Amino acid sequence: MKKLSKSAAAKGVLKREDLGRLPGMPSEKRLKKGPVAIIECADEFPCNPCEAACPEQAIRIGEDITNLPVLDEDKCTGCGVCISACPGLAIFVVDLTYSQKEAVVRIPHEFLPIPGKGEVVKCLNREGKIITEGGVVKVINPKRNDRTPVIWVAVPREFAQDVRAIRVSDTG
Amino acid sequence: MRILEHPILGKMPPRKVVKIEMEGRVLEAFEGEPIAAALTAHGICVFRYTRVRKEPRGISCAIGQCTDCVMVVNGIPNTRTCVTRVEDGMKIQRQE
Amino acid sequence: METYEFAVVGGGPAGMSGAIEAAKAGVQKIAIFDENPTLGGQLVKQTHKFFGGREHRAGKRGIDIASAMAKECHGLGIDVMKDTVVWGIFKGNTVALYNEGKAQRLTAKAILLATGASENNIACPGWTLPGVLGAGGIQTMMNVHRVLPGNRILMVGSGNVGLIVSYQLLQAGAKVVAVIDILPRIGGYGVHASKITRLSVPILTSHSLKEIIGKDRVEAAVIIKVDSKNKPIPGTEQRFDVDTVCLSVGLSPLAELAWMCGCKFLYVPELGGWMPCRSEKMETSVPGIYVAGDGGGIEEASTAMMTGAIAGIAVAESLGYLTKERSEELRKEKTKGLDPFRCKDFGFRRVANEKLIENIIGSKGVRE
Amino acid sequence: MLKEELKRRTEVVIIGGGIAGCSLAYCLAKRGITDVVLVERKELASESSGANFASVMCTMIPLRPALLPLYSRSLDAFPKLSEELGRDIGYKTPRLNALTEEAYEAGEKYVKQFEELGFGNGFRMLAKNEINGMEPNMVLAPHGILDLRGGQVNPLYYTTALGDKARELGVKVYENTEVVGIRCEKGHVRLIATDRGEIESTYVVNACGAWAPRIGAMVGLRIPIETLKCQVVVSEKLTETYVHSGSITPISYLLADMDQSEGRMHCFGLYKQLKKGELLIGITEEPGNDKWVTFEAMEALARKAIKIIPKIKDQNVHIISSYANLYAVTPDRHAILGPVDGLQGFIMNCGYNDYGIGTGYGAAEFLAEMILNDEKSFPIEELRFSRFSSYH
Repeated sequence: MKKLSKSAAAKGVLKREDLGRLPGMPSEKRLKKGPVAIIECADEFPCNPCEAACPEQAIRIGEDITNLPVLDEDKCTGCGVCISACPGLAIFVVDLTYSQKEAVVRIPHEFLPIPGKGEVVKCLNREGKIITEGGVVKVINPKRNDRTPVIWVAVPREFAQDVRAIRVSDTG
Repeated sequence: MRILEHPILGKMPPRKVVKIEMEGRVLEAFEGEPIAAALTAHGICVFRYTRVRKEPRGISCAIGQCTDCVMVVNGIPNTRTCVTRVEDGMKIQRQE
Repeated sequence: METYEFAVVGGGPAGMSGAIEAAKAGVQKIAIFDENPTLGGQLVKQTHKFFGGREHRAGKRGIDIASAMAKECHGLGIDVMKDTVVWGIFKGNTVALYNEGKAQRLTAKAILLATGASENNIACPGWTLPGVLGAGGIQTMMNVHRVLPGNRILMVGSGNVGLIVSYQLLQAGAKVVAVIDILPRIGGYGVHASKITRLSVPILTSHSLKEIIGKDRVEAAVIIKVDSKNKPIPGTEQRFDVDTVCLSVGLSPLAELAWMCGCKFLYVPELGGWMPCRSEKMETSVPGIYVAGDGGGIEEASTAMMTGAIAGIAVAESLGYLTKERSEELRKEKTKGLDPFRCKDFGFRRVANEKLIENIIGSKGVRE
Repeated sequence: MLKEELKRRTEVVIIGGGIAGCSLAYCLAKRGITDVVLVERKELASESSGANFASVMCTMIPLRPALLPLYSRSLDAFPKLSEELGRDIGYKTPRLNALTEEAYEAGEKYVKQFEELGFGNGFRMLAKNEINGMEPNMVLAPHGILDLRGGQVNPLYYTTALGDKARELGVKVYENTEVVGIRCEKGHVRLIATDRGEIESTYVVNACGAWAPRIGAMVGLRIPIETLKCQVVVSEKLTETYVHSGSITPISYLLADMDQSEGRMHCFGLYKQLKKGELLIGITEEPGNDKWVTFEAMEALARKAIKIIPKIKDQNVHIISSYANLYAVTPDRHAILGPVDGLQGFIMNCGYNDYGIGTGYGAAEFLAEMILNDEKSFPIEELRFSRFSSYH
């Protein structure tokens, strides 16, 4: 993998410019086609549940489980099973085709309260800054997710690659 | 502060309430929880004062290793409160 | 005196794995001793999902791994003695126990020391104040006993423990004002850092704890920036009004029993300090005494499971329940599970473990 | 860490950094003899001097008059030593010996002997039950002997304080340095060889406790010292005072009481509480040359202790550690001190049995004076090595 930005190396927090260097990042072209997984995993540590979870075999890590996950963007259907399977909560699904103005970002959210459909939540970027508001489109929390609910938030399209967390109330 | 609801651990299951006495103050505690947890839930954080310099001490490791949280429990000093479970009517004092 | 085939001290991931592997191989009388009221060791407070592969039970939460393993122990007929302190191991593999006010003894043909670790501290003015807790201590209070020892927390140390506990504090409803680390880069994995940064917790690298202020408990903490030589830079102090300072500055193995057995030790700072030397089968220099998990070198819960399993397999072989070939085969499988945790950024762990193995060759236990 | 360069030539080499060696180093330095080297295989007070029963006492059964001058000079020094050394050595008096009705007479006789030997103001028979008033937490026989100046010191603080002070005064102390040989020429010692190099010296002092025979063998002497293993258990720090006097023997050695014997092990009741609050519960004795603690000893000590101090059980006192040390026992239970006939410059300072802490300092004063005056004699003839004529 190519070198990450200084901030990513020192603080583990990816910048937008780092994303292109990750083998788990889909191309612009693929993003425009519909929902797809964004694997923001830049640490070479032993971990492979995402590979095992993907029903389409679209994530490959291989024999050496310290390899970074590689996304096969053609196979990925954007189903989002990998979101809650990732122990590092580093996988998101972005759907740029949600509407003309809005994209949907699917975010793992292990906090209380869990927002309801239609609720407006604050949206935060990777640095924890509130950058916009978003409407909750869907909340997915089946048993398989093992207490990692996935929240679908509709946000203005330009924020789709920045929104990575939500805040439901001021205390949350 | 008790964590009544938790995103992973869920709702706190109902537990039997017992009464303990901390230097004359009667406190409610859950049966089977360590003394240190019960005191923390009631906002008590000074568990003892050191012998020579009279400095306050509280919980540090919470697993019985460090002995910072020892108190006089039912008259017995040096009791590790993080691993000693509460019993109804237990009398607890700060140690000096 | 009662006699066991295999006595396991410590019912955490290493101890349980050892007991399970031995039992699976047919070892008959196995006992696990643990001073806590439940099996699981420190897994019982790990509410997050674990890394690793299938053999490390990856993707499962620590709390669930603990209960699954405990269930397996019960299913295999392993004697579990909870609330039981092992306070000594004497000549002839005699294990001294303390349980419900009584001291007693038993002997075992093989003993696995899977005693885990204790948390390190760092000293600065005010570090003894109530409200200064170890990261593991806070985790125990909030995730096991379900009380929150504070509302506004400064986390010291950005290793995985510091980052994960910060995240868990947020889950429990506390405010983490910052995570600081004296080093110029975080110690833990980027994904753990990302989880808290995107929830507005700042990570301040190249910062050290200067002072903790308070009368009867923590009221504030002062941090200071450090230069490239870790020297504080005057004038860069920053004060946080917090009620709790959480120390996450490493672990030290609890190796007292290994010392008491007369095991040969080597100073290996990469693994946490003085470590008992052992063979690749995790047997120490004293025949019949095995070590596994953090008590034999600070690594991770996943490696603890593997080293525990390796010890359990070796015990089964030494007691005649496994052929040499079968044991070798099983051990290789488990060793393979260790490799990913001892490569790349963590390659130093492999080197350190090899040092311990090299130093046992030709050495004999002091005692027997 | 880089070790300092060894001194190549010196006046006195002391082998052994226990109470015998450290006392002598200090007593020499105090008298202006600072061209002295102390070599210690481990660190100061690493063996029996650092972990023992901390008793300030002379041997008790039977009374050994030859040792009394050593004891006497030590007792004169103890009250002043903390100040002199600049560190609290933990000296605490008195020492009590409880006596049963049957032993009363023997006790009286014993005290009388001390009086005759000039210790009249040091010992006194207690009135009946007086001892119970002094030690209200203990179950004791009604009679007792009060040893006003006996009691306890903290042996670790005491030994290291002596060594450190000697160092401060100019003595070279080489720790982690092992003596591997001694060279003699024409009936004189000439140098010692260590694992770090050789040191020439006029005097070589054998202050090696249980390991003294090993050093003796290097110069062809067979030193008749055997080891006796002694175990002690230690309680947690107690906030209350359980034991008031410096040291107490609930049933005196006078009776040679050895109940609770398990095989070859004898369990004596001996108790003291250190200044920081820990109870020392002693002691067991058994033949042995290892320092592993045993369950049997801990159990025997604990069982005896809760009979004598019931509060230990009532208050749920925890035992937090235990240790074993080795007595260097001589056939006649007397120390081996002074020069050795036929080997000029070789000086014995060993064989202290169970009274090294109580008498080592006094012995060092005698030995220091001897070296200072360049006398080849030692005033206490009975303690010289030559009494074991068959051994060299």
